[in-house]
Amino acid sequence: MNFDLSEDQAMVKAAVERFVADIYGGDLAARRAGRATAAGFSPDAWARLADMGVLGVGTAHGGLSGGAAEVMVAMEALGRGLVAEPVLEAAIIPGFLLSAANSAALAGVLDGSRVVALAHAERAARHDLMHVETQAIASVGGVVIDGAKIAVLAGGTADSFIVSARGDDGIGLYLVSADAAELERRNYRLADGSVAAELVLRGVTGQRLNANLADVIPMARLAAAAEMLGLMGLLLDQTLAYLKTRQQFGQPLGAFQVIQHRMTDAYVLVEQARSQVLRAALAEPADFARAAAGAKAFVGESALTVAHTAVQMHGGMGITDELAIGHALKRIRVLALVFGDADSAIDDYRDAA
Amino acid sequence: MNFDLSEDQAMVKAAVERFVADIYGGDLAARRAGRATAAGFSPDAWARLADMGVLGVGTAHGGLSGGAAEVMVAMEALGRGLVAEPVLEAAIIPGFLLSAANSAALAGVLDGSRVVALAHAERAARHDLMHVETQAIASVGGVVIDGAKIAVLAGGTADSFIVSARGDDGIGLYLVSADAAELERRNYRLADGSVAAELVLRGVTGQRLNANLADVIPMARLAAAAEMLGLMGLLLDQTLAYLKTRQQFGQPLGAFQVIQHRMTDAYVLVEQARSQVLRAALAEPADFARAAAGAKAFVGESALTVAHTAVQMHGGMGITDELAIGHALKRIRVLALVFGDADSAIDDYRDAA
Amino acid sequence: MNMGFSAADLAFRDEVRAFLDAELIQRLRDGANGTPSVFVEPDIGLEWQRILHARGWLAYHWPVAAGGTGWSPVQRYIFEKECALADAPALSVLGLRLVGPVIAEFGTPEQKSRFLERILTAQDLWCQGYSEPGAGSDLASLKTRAVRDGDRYRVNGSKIWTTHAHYADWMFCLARTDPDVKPQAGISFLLMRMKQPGVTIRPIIGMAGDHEVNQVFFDDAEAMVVDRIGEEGQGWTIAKFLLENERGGSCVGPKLIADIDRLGRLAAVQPGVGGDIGWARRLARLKLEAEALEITELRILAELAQGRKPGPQTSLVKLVSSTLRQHIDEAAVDLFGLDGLQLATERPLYGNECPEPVGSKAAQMAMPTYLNSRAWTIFGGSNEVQKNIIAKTVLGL
Amino acid sequence: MNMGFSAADLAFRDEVRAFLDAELIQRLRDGANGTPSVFVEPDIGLEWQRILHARGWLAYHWPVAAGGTGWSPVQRYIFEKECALADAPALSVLGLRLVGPVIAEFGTPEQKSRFLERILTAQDLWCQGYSEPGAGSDLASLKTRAVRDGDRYRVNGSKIWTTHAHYADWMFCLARTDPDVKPQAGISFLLMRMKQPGVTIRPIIGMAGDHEVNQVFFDDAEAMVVDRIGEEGQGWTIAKFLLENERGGSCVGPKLIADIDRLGRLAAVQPGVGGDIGWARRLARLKLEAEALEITELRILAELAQGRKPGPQTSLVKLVSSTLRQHIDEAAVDLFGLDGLQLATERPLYGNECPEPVGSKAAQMAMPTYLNSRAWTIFGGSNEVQKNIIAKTVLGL
Repeated sequence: MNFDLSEDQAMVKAAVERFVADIYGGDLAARRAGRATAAGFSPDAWARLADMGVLGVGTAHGGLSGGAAEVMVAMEALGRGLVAEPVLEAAIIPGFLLSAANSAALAGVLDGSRVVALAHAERAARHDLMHVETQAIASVGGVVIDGAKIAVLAGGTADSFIVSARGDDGIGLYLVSADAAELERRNYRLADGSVAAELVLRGVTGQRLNANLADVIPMARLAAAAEMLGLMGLLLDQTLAYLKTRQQFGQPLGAFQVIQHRMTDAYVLVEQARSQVLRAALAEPADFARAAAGAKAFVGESALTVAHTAVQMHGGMGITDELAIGHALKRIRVLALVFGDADSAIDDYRDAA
Repeated sequence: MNFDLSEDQAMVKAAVERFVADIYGGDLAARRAGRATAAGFSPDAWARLADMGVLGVGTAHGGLSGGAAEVMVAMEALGRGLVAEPVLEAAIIPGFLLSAANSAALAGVLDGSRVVALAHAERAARHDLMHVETQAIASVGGVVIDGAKIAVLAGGTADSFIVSARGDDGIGLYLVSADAAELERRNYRLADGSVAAELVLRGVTGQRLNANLADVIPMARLAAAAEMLGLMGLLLDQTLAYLKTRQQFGQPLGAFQVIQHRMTDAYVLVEQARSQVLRAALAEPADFARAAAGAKAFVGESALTVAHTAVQMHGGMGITDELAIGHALKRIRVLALVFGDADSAIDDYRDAA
Repeated sequence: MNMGFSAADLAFRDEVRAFLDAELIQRLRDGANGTPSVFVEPDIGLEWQRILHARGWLAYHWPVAAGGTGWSPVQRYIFEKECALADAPALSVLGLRLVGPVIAEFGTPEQKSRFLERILTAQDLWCQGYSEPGAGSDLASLKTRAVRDGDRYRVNGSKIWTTHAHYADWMFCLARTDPDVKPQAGISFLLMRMKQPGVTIRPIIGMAGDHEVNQVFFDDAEAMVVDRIGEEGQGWTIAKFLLENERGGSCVGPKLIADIDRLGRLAAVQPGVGGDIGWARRLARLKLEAEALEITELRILAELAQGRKPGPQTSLVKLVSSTLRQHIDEAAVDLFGLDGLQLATERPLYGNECPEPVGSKAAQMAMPTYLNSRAWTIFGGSNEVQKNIIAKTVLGL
Repeated sequence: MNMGFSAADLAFRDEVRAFLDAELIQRLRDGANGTPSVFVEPDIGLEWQRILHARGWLAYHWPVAAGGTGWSPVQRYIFEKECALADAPALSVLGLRLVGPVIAEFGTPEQKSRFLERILTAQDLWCQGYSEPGAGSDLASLKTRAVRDGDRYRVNGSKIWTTHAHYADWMFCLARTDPDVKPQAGISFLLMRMKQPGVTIRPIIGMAGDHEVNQVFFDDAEAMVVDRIGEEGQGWTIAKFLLENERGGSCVGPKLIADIDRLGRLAAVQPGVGGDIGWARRLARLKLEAEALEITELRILAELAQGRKPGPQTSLVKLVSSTLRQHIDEAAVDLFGLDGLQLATERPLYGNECPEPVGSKAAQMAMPTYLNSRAWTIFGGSNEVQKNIIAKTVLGL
């Protein structure tokens, strides 16, 4: 019964906070600059995260390594810093899978030299994570992949994809090179300004990875929940600070009882969200998938409520591009929906129960 | 485009308001006395309603007669008066069905000499109004009814029941005498203090009524919604009056912004509920069933919210048996659930759309 | 009681429908549907405005003498309903609904002849100078200062949330002409040219990337005395008239219902949504709220139609419709699954050069519309301010 | 980080479980489950209290010197959790949790020996005289007056919401002994006998028909000076200690989770509910909230266990649990369809003479439990007051 950070966890937290302080330093300039690039994030910042070992968090390898608790600590701090770099998308997820598969591709992910993105979602699946129509077909040269993928996070400049495809033995994961001739990529922007891709695969050669999709989903959900928790903290603190200074009708906005109660509701959501994230991060292995599904659903809905509150409390300024508030809302929108929306995560949580 | 009361509608309203003023006169004494009886309401008050023609509202016959709009006007005024007499249960519903069927039993309903109750709900149906397992079996003497019914409103002292049962031609309605030997009745109290009955029918002789269950449901839903609208008005006005007088921390409770906003929310719900009830009451015949289902669902959920607000705003006194507030909440609980809960009424509304 | 229209009103409705079928070309409908923000771009809005002006139906909020249509409240409602259902571009309220009626009411004959016609012909575009940085909903604390200097005022200060200031030729503006009297009394209603050295415009980009509002800075900007509406210090009275005028009848329910029905149709062809009863019930609850609002508006309209002052229900239309608008736009984002997350940065989202959608055009519009929609509960009196007003004026708390 | 218990704590848990299996007889569990109100009747509560006293586990909130168990915060938590999961009757807090620790802290040796043992043996039942008509949550405006008269005080005034006053032998009561100093300073903490001519009790019946609380009238009622706790005017300090003491660790999450799981099991056998995904998701959302609250409580517990002052999270446990409790009890009413509408007027609802249920015993309990449950967000500091406190003390607004 102890919720204090271990030494390793404190190191992870300190590393990310140092990164945020050095690169992001309290304004939106670095985020804007990163988003303005074709990749949607800064290669230099990415390299810095690699040097610090942050890209290895949660893998069996890499500088800070560790498990679910370390992932939680890192992702919360990254969320709080409103970091543009896709640590969840291009480090935690591929790192977990490539590490599980003992793939040689892992090294490039850990040292930041390669961007590997998970290409799993399909339009017909909506939020059903087990609905995969893309096919893995045995052929002379090995296996070829046929199908289409949407919303490939960090897919804009990925040099490889981990593609989920259905073969004789069910859903498998295949490593695919982004410059394969039979692969068609189309990039587009998501609400958070990141660059996602749609893929069409027409007989692309794929290298089977010895890892399971079902194993990475709980870790991805925990990481998303932890990043949202960090964003909630950012929203709560910035809104409280604004309400204490901003005057209206001769008193600070924070003196109005309606605003006080609405902020209390937000505070309660943040604390309860923290408890749900802790529950998942510290769960027994047997309970991890269920707890992570529940935490993702709970935090996703709570974070959206807190973000809407923060926008409303900021009035006109809240709906502009000029404050962190709107950027946090848009990132939460993305995180809350990927790896299953609230209802589908709730259903996984119920089924596992 | 005119929402003013017609002369007839004004008469209906005036009649019920006179009844409320004379019998109920602003305190809970008459309601308590009525509930204390075995029937759950006062025979004298019932006779008075009959004399005034209120029991005929909505039928083709009877003193005030009229249609959906008149039913709305009467039921809202009865709700506002927190009247214990089961006008919806023992007048509007049987009146509508017996009048449609040109049954001789109608006279007794209109003059208040007979209590006829609809026995339709079954435990296995939950809120599916078309789920009827009770059977109508052709036999030498005519038709006999086999099955069990629950939550028979005003069933405590009914001398006849209109029983829904499934026969060769689908669901039919049958008039059954309450003192039939093959009929077993068990009375119990509902949340609102009224007396309902569970019935077991073992080959009870039933007289087929030439009326359809599906026809009465929309009228019953409109009547329930209108009574809830009246109850919402009662809750809003009494709570506002309380908040203006009750002092705390040196000012009236109504001076607190949080309370002001919560009451504003309640006021908005009451106005929107009124609009939904009007929409149903004034709907074209082809749209009536859909509109009534929607109004029942919308008003049911709104009324419950307003009732919970009223209880909370009254503090300790709100949860006692001493104020009208709690009695209104309990009546709303019953009305919101009978003839389909919100979800099932919503489903009827969608299917009809 | 009845909620139907008279035969004459139905005939008028058919006349409006026939006009819309004939004159509201597809490109304008696409422009309206391809606009995530509350205000449509001039290239769409002004073309539609010219078509309406040619038909004589543009200034339907103005007195007949000033070029108005003389429509009854019911006719105004029918016209707005039919336009909304036909996906007509929203008309810019700034000239037509706000300053136009003010000039018609308080302007000198000379001012009327100089300004009114040019509003109708869209030769002049207008913007509104009310809100100021730090003042929020609190008009009395107005800081923009106008100092008399011969035949003109020298204006210094700043206005914010100025919609389409970057398109506007003129601003109608509240400025403090007398700092020594009590706050409300020292304010005047000035008209000033936007294209002058003393006026600079800073764009304020919205969350979705749209440029809709601005901050406007006055640095010894000039407003001519002959362009002042009413007397010096009468600004407060005129501002109040303008707010009252905004509160005639309203017609928002029908459009909300149409948008909900549209989501229902889109849901039917969206993979994985068909069998989702939770989604269907969510949409049905939104529709019940919108249908209630439509009747609430008709109850107000019936009062106006009978020449009576509408009841307190008027106060809740803005509150209910703003919140409902947001719930509808949130549902739209959820409807399209992961496709609902796309947010194209290019603008506009209509026309030939607009970015290619991911999934469908409707999916592409969902996120920017939702993000812009957060403004509904903030501008024009936030929900919090609306509730304060209802509690005091309607509930007497 | 870890959220597990130590081996020693797990051993203690097993000891508690073994005790409960052996000593918590079915009739007591039925009595607890058959009690719609927050407080159980003495015929159930006191029997359980005697069993615990015999085991020496009753006064676990008291100092060891006064007969306490000397348990660690974690042990207290484990004990309360296991009792809740085993459907043990709730212990009356009035003597054990409220006045007992006060007497142990502030009482004279003579007062300790006279009162404490009789609380443990249930020879004395207690009630609390804090709230007054019209005073609501506002203690400073206390009106009950106690005037010194030789060796006693003559008390006049009235207390309200007095739980189980109709069973109590003694009341601990705040009364104004000095009207001339500032409000807080003039209040004293008096113990007075309930069975005396000057005390009359008016039952206040709850919405569900339960007699749980009362109004108590003092008409020259007597409180002996030797029965005053602390000095004259020290009442405010003592009342504050009592509130602090209430705020130790809490253990509400596990019971809420258990109740939600129970609803899930009942739903599985309820006709027409099985396939309702809306219902299943509603229940799952309640469970996530309850699980979060459980961890929030463990975070507080971990602070206490390490001898640190718990963080601000303590302030939200009451707020979250009260609201969640109500949502669970609302779900229970909905679960049973029309059977959930029954409200038997006879009491108690446990034992042999209780009214026959319609449908099932669980269905019979749903409505009275729901109606009583409305009290959660009102008593012990309403949600509104709780939020005021959090906004000021935690958020600094």
